Amino acid sequence: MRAASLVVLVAIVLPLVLGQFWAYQLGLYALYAAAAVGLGLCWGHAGFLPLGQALFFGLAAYLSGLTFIAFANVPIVAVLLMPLFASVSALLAYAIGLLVFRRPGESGAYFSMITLALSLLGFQIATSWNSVTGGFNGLKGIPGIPGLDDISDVYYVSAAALLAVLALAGWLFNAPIGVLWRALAQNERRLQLFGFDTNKLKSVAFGVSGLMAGIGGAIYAPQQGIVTPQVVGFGLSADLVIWAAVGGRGSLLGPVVGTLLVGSLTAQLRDSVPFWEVLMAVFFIVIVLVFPRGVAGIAEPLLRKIERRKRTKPSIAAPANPAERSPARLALQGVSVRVGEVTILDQLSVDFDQAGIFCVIGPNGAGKTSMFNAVSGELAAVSGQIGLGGAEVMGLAPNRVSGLGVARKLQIPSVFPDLAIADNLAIALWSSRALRLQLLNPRLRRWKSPMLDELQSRYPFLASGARKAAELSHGEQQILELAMALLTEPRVLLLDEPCAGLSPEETAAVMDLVRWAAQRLGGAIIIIEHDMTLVKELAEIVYVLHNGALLAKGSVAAIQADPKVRAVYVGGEK
Amino acid sequence: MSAPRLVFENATGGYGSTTIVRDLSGAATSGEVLCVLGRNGVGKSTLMKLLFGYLPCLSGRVLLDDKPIHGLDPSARHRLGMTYCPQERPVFDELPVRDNLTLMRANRRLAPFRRYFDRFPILERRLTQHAGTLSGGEKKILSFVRGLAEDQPIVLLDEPSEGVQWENILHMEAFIAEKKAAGTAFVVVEQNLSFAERIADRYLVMDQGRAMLEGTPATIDRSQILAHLHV
Amino acid sequence: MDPLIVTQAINVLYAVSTLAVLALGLAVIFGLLGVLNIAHGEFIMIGAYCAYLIQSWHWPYLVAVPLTLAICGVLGWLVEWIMIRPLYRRPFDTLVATWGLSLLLRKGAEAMFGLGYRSVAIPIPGRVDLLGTEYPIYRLVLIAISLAVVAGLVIWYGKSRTGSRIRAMVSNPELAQAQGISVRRLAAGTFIVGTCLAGLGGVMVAPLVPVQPFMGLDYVLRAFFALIVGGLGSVSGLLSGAAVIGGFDSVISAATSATNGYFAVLVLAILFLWLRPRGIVARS
Amino acid sequence: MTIQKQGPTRRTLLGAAAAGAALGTLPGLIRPAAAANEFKIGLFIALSGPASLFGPTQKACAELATEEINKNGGILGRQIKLIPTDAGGPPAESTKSAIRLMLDENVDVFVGSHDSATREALVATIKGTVPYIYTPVYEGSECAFNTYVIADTPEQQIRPSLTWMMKERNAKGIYLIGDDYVWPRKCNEQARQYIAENGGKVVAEEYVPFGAPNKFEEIVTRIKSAKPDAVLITLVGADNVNFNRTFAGFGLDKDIARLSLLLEENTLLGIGPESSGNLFSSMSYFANAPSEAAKKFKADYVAKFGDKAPQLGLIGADCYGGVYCAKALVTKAGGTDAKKCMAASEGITFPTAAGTVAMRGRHVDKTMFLATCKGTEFDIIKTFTDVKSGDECKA
Repeated sequence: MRAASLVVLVAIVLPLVLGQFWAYQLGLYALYAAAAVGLGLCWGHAGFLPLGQALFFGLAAYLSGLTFIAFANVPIVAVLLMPLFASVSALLAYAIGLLVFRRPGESGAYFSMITLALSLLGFQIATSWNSVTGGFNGLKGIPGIPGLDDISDVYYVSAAALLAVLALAGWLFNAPIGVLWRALAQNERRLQLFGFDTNKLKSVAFGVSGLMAGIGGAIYAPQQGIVTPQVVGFGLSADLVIWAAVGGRGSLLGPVVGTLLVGSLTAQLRDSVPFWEVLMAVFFIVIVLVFPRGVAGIAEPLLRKIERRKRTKPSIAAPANPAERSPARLALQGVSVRVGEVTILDQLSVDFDQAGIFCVIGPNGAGKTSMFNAVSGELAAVSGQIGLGGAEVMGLAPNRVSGLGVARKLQIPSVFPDLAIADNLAIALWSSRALRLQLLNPRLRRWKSPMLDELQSRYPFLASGARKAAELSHGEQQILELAMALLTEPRVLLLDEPCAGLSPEETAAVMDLVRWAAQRLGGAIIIIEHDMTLVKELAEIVYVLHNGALLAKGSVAAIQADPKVRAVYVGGEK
Repeated sequence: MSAPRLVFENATGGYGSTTIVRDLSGAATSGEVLCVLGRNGVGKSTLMKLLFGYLPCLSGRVLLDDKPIHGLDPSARHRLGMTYCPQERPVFDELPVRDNLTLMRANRRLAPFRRYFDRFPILERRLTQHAGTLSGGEKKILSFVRGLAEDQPIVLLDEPSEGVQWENILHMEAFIAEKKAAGTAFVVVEQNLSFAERIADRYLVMDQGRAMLEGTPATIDRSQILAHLHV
Repeated sequence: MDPLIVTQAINVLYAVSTLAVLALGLAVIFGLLGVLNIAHGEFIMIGAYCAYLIQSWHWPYLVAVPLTLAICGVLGWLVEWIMIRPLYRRPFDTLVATWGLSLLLRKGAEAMFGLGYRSVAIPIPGRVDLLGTEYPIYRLVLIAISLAVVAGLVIWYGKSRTGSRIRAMVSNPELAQAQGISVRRLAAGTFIVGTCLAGLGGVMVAPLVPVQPFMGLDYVLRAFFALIVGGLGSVSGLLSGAAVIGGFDSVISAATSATNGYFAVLVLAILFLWLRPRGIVARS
Repeated sequence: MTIQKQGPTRRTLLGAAAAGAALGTLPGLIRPAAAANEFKIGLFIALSGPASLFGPTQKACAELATEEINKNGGILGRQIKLIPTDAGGPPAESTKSAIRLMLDENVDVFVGSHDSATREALVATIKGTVPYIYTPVYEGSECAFNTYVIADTPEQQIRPSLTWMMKERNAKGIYLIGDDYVWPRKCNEQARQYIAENGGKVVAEEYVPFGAPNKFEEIVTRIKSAKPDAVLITLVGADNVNFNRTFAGFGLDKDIARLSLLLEENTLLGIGPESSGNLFSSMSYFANAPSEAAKKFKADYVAKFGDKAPQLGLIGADCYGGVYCAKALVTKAGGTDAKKCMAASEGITFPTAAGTVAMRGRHVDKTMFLATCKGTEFDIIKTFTDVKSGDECKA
């Protein structure tokens, strides 16, 4: 709060201190900065880099310009329509996001190249379509916003717009959706396994960035009085990237700082220093090499001090799990999975027909983890059925499967390292309980559930909210991920070597957490485990997989007696 | 020169924050095979990766001929006379069998491999095929031949027999014996006890990343080992 | 046969082959190292200026080749060492860094030669009769050389020891290290090969275009699209990408207008990136 | 939005006060108030971007004019101070600079040599509060308040030269090729009219995307099969060089004449001697124009900047005329008051690099040259005197 009011104060005083020209210059950069903030949102938070952000800035600028010209004698109409122009940009961005992100094999670089190509396309259209855009010379004679007869007035409009954008961004970053954006940048798979549609999340992020660029563009037109193709083109797009990178894409104010810094540096050097571009280039390279988190990254420690002053607000009880959560039986019927020529699962039929703890063992390449992947929807099976309770799970996307009540713990501890422990846990709570729109409500970050209380009382470190998950020891991370899986209160829980690399003490802790979970959930807990001592202690029934099929099933004793199993494990003269 | 020795003392390490093997000690001496045994997932391969420098030793040391080599990267250790045949992805799938063998040889002649082809004719038949098309066992053989043909004093084999037919396992045994006689030091990770028994001069039996048993075939008998291999 | 059709057909071939050779360096670096070298076009520019220098010294044109290789080689080595190596696996940051590099190289050229257009005389002037039409000899030679260079690289990559070692590094880095291949040195070598190929392309096109600091920008985009449309990492992919981008552009420009040709390139690139992100020839 | 020049608002006063207070803390940001007696000319030229190829010449020529004028007592007794400003970036950057020059420098006149997009943006920003003189070749019909154009118009560039070529060279079929933006389209619009007047016909009219990486094999092939007598080229910069090299490469230069409308010394250097056969250019100035004034101008230019001086050419030379135009205008108006200047502009005469010209309708009638290329040199083969601009802006 204090920081926010400081920013507002600075925004108000700046033009008075620096004079009219700076008021004008800052007024212009404020509009660019609005777009840069959106870029920072995509790049620094959601983890993908749009290279054609000018497209959305320029689109809104042209729409706004055309409207202001059309309603020259009733400009108020155009003014009232301005939000519309921004939202057109937002919708376009959102639509592009939906189309691109849901493509398989979509990877950061491709998305970036598509946006780049789109903005080049936009530039050519703006240049060639003389009748509408005024072509290369631009759309001229755009009347200004009525009532703003002074540079400072215009500045305050732009500044207000920027502050609004910042407020929006700050709020989103603080809301669950912001947490989810950062989470998917760190570990998209994990987030899908918690039942979130990550492609939607990305598209929303892109849409919001489009909105922010659009706000800048909509004001740009009446402020400049002319819109030329450059505002759609690659030049501005590249500048936005540079500004965000230099200022610090990850932080809220970073892109703004970058825009103002680089922008005014350029303005200062451009007329006086002959080879100013060289200075700028070196500046960028150094920033990227030495300060990957940008100028804001350098100021980080200081900023954190301000944040620290926050006192923690009381937590709120999360609603009970809406989904049907009665324990359900998981059954695989003749499931086959192939990758290329290799058959990974071969007509695998397994039935976990009761509540309790089951262990799955088998030599390397037996298909244990592949079985989990098939269940959680990450591996497409070529044949067979996977039933959960009544429902057919096979062919569903991971997030849908999770929605049906299948939780999973991965082998190498898979948490969100750069998120606070509290946020890691909160994500688990949201996964089954939060409605779409609730993700905009920051209060959800203070959710707790009875199970969370119990877990925190068992493992106090889970209560040390502000710490980052990365700061936890390996064992603690294993427990954290397990706790996250439990918080979704799943009907079926899949654990892949939960004790891998743990000290005996940590192992003991995990094991008794598993036992406790079995009591608490009353569903099936299926564990892949190599360590036979654990298997002996935990398992009611052991399943032995070999070459992608079920080799044996039974009590620990029965399995140990089974010659087939012995042969597989000792190897022999076959 | 003194007989080449690869020694590891209290080697401890793993992936990132995950510690897999703890306080393992042992040695591979010229003309001997150190056989590392244990169920899968107990950290045998991790030990090999520590020895060859893919993973850092969090504590403990690795010495080659009494010189500490931890901190050197794998290619450097290779230059110092170590050969490594990994358990997973043992060959270059995208390269023909021939290139897999001759990749690092100045002259790309196959002469050095003839004697191996005599026992593994399958390789000679597939020379022009991409290694990716080989079966798991054939890949292992290819990797094994490539490794031994490097004629280095220290050889690390990670489950060479995995998926290999028994008669070919016996051929491997023969080549290992031959090299041993010539003074090569081996560290062999195995799951197939029968094969291990045929080649081992020393055992290191692991469970949960720790050493359970150490000693020679004379001092350790099958049942003790089985106790740790069996489920 | 209608000479117009014949000429336009050769034009298509010319467009495709030159695009392929100009994108080659980019393909090598992007495909093998996963690095987007925005400054690719500037290395082409350097090659072109080398050609200009050699001609202004009245030396045989071919001397430009070793000169270019030397300069682009050293530059490539420095760049990889200073700003690429620290940024492996940070593709977006490499983007920004190499963008800065392209700016630097442009300004460097401006400082040395100024912004004025330099013209390089065509080393093999004149035209030949071909299938009932006249076609400039040098462009025909260029087609031949381009195809030769591409083919040469394919063969070198497929047959030579370094070639197979690079393939080994790409296919299984861990095993490559296990056999004593220093992945780091090989990566640096690969990057240098990429920059040298770019320079070579510059020497080839120099006689046909105005040589000036900004010329690189004209090539880098088409090259990017060509290699992404084609699919990374495989030369056959690059060729098909060049065929699609260069071919469509040329055909549509010939049939309708250059503007449509350019629009076609952009739209195609978008469609391919979207619908077939792994390219025509997807890497296995 | 208007720039408050007179009668500052309370806020600007407050700002000024605050600015004064801040001077100590922000030295770099706020320029010291200028000496009152200087006559400040904001000179918009390309210092960055591809067009900055002309920057050095533009600056040098303007400086030459300034030096001469200052030697003879300046403008209304005030010494001229040139403030070169970059107009090579996006228009918004230039308008920003314009604001700065008006607020912090209180410039008296703007002289601009840059593309039309930037001109439109500057016109929209200056809003006639300061006289604005636009100098380079353009598409015509700029009549904004308090804006004065000394540039070559399509009428001046095309009518005489094209008519001559069609008559003397008996060129009937004309092929029009240009970059796809306003200037070329305007030029071709007019060219079609003159072609019709002279009983010729337009074989084809086509454009290439402006600012895109263009190549010309396909177009040249099309031209080859269309067999025109002449090609009218409105391509600019690198596109112009590219096209002409390809054109000659395909051997069309022998039988087909080319008239290029933006072909000055630098572009010709790029096209190179082996591609410049049968190529013509029509402009109001060439470095080796035969007129006495032009010779004297060149001599003074070399005397001042030496033989290493940046290559002379129309784009740069027009800045020389631009500064003299400012002198003539302001002297006659007795100041920079907008209305007075508008009234004074009609009929003023002033020297340019090529000779003295007169302003009518805030454009100038001038002598035009038709040159053919000999290697990388222009050879003026025809001089058309007192060519009307064809643009009449009412006062």
